[in-house]
Amino acid sequence: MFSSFAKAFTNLFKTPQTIDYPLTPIEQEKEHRGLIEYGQEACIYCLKCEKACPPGAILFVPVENPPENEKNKKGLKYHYNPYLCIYCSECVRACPKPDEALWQSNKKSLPATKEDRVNESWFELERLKKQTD
Amino acid sequence: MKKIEVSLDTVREVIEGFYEYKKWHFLTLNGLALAENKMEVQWIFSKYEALEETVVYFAQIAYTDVIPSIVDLIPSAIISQRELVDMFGVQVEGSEKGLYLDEDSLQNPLSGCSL
Amino acid sequence: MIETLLILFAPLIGGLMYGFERKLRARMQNRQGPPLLQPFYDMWKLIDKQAFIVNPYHTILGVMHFITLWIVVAFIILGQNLLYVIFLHLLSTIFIILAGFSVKSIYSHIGSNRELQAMIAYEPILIMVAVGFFMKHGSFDISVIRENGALLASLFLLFLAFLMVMQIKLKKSPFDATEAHQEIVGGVEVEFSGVFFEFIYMAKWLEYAFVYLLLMLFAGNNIFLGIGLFLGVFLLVNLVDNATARIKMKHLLRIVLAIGLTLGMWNLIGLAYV
Amino acid sequence: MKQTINIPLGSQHIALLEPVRFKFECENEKIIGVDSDVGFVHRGIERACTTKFKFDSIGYVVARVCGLCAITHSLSYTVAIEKLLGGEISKKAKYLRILLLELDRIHSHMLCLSHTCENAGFEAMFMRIMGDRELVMEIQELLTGNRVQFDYISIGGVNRDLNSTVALKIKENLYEVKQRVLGYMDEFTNNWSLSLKFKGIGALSLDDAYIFNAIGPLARASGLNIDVRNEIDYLPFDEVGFLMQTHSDGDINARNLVRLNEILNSILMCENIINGLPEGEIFTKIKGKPNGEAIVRFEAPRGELMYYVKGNGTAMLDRVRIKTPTFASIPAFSHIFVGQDYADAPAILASFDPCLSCTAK
Repeated sequence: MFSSFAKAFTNLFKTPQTIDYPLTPIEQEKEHRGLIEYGQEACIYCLKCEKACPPGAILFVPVENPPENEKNKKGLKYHYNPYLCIYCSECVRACPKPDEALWQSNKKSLPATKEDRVNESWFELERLKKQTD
Repeated sequence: MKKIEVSLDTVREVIEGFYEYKKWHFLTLNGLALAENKMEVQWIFSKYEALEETVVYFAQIAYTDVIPSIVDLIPSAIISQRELVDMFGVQVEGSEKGLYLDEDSLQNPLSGCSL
Repeated sequence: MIETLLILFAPLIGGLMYGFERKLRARMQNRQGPPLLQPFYDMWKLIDKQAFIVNPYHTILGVMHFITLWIVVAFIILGQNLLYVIFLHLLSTIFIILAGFSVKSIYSHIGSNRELQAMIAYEPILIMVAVGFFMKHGSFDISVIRENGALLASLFLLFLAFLMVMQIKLKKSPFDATEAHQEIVGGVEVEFSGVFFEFIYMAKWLEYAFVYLLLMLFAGNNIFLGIGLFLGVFLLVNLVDNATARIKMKHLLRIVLAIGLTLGMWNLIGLAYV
Repeated sequence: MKQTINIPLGSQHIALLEPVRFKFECENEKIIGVDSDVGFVHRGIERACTTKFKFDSIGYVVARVCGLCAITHSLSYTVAIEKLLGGEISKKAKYLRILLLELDRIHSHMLCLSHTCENAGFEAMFMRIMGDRELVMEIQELLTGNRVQFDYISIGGVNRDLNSTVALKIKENLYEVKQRVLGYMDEFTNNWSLSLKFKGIGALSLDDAYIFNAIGPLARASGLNIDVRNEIDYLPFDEVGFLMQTHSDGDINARNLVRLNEILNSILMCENIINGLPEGEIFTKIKGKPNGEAIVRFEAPRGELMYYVKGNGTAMLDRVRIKTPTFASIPAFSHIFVGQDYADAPAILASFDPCLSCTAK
């Protein structure tokens, strides 16, 4: 009891452990597992990441006008849903060209707002994917 | 893991003869949906302070069968029995429905036949 | 004039004290804590909430609790009879207890029960404090007490007993079983909502004013001793709050009655014969 | 006239931020009967594991059963699959798995201790332990990349290697945690008000612990020698210095002391692992599709966790059965409450360290 008493008193003269959060930003660890980032130029469209992703947060869906990449034969486009992603980095481990085509950053995803339309537009992509399979 | 087959009529006697409460630890009651409207019920035990000694008693039953209760032998079995009732929709003596699932949720989610 | 202003702003002063205390407590726990004016922001937010009346008696009794407490504080500031003050304060507590019993919530009932038991524990000590002042000055008038010298030394045992009462009245560990938000979710105040909860919230601030004003009486006309006493006890109350867990009602009754009454009795006997 | 009152605790209650309801039948404040309901948020994870996901991603699915013992869930599942596939993982991966398992146990026990203090009305101690818990969370983030959902285990090994700077940081922080834990030990044994709240309250006798199949710290506090770390052979716990911690009183205080001693033992194990980490690969590729059935048990912070996995030679599994510790202890919980004061109920409940997100899986 007396040690707590003394501790409470000495804590008065220490800097608090908590920070003024929105004003003082949190330091992000370098190795923090954050958002997945994609380099279109290096991608060989093997679709290994899509198969490896447990929640299905990466989808390759055909587009009308195929992007300028000669390896992309079927006209696929990479889509990534950061709100579905669990940041497990299975995709990066599955990728044959990690660090160039697919890598993990330490950025955190921002909270989704209504404008992001994460649900409806994503469901649309999932439907499209099902049709092409 | 040692698997021993029992029938529903004898399971109570077998467990009564086998279970010593200071020697065996009752793990749980497990259900497993099989083909042709059948399911397997498993009573899983492990031995205290022994390396990897698990004993499984199992019985293959139809969904309409009534599973005898072992709550009077092992009081803590009640919670697994009620889970089995909720998840598979089988009947276990003295165990009611409704501890895990609400009335308006999907019923018997793990049973192979009702969906 | 000053007295009128003090009376008018008594709840606000109590609120500031409460805000400062939250800050102090946070620092004792190594946290930043809320801003100083957080209690007033809370009040502002509560205005927006829907005020739900469980039953009219409950609400009226809650408001009465607040008004009576304000009158109690006014009486102390005006220097009225100390005994009247203590009994009027008792009345205000009874209002909130009745309010607690008037609804169906079981938490509210248990809270009222505990409030009653706590009253049994601390009320005799408050009366003994008043008797102690009477034996020294021959009068219960607070104005008389304020005009004479400090009685901290001669009423020291009663002062110690009074410290225990403070812990109960301010709802601080170890004697905060009446509120006990992990057990009974705040006890008597659980069914108040919206603007009516504001009265209960302000009553809490007034309770601060009441308790610390009574404490200052021990310093008599010595202002510096009064301020020192206030600051020291303020710190002590919070340090004890940060060093103890909440004890149960039966332990509270036993400890406060056994130790508090004994200390008070010895002090009174001492005053009578020495 | 009605002689008893019914006091509900939950399904939403300040003392327990999880959806469980206990209904106490009380005489004054003495509890004479308990009724519990746990099925508020059934999430159907067992079914999802056999219908929605392939076996190689289920490790990440079951990690979401519980935030506090996520590592134990994914580890149990992964070991079960490794058993079915017949692969052997490297010794270094095994050591790293134990390292994270024990770090997880440290922070989970600290959370439980702080919660017990808070429910006993000791807010300062709650803040103190929670603040110190950050030391462990920090090294967990350094090691795995995340504070809570580690996603560290994969079939065949672990996902990240331990480099020397992280190892040094872990040792530093664990040394600090050890000093703090010794400080709590003093507080829990010597604080007068905590002894009123904890000593002799919520006791479970050894015989009852056997009868109700109590597990985890709850059973060990009653003197029952059950610790799955002692009963399994797939991870080398005996090599890294595991010692079973028991107590004989069975009350809240005993549970707290068992947890504190386990934290100290876990710190020792972590230090041993870092000092004697073998060389080798952290990942071995294991190929195939699971076939057959396996039972795997692990000691989660709350007690024994059991996984039953049955595969049929395809990518989809036949059955994943998760037996979580809290689920198995509910009969023991209900038994302990009878005869106690309602005023003690929140503290008793917190001392069980219930995890309802495990129960409603």
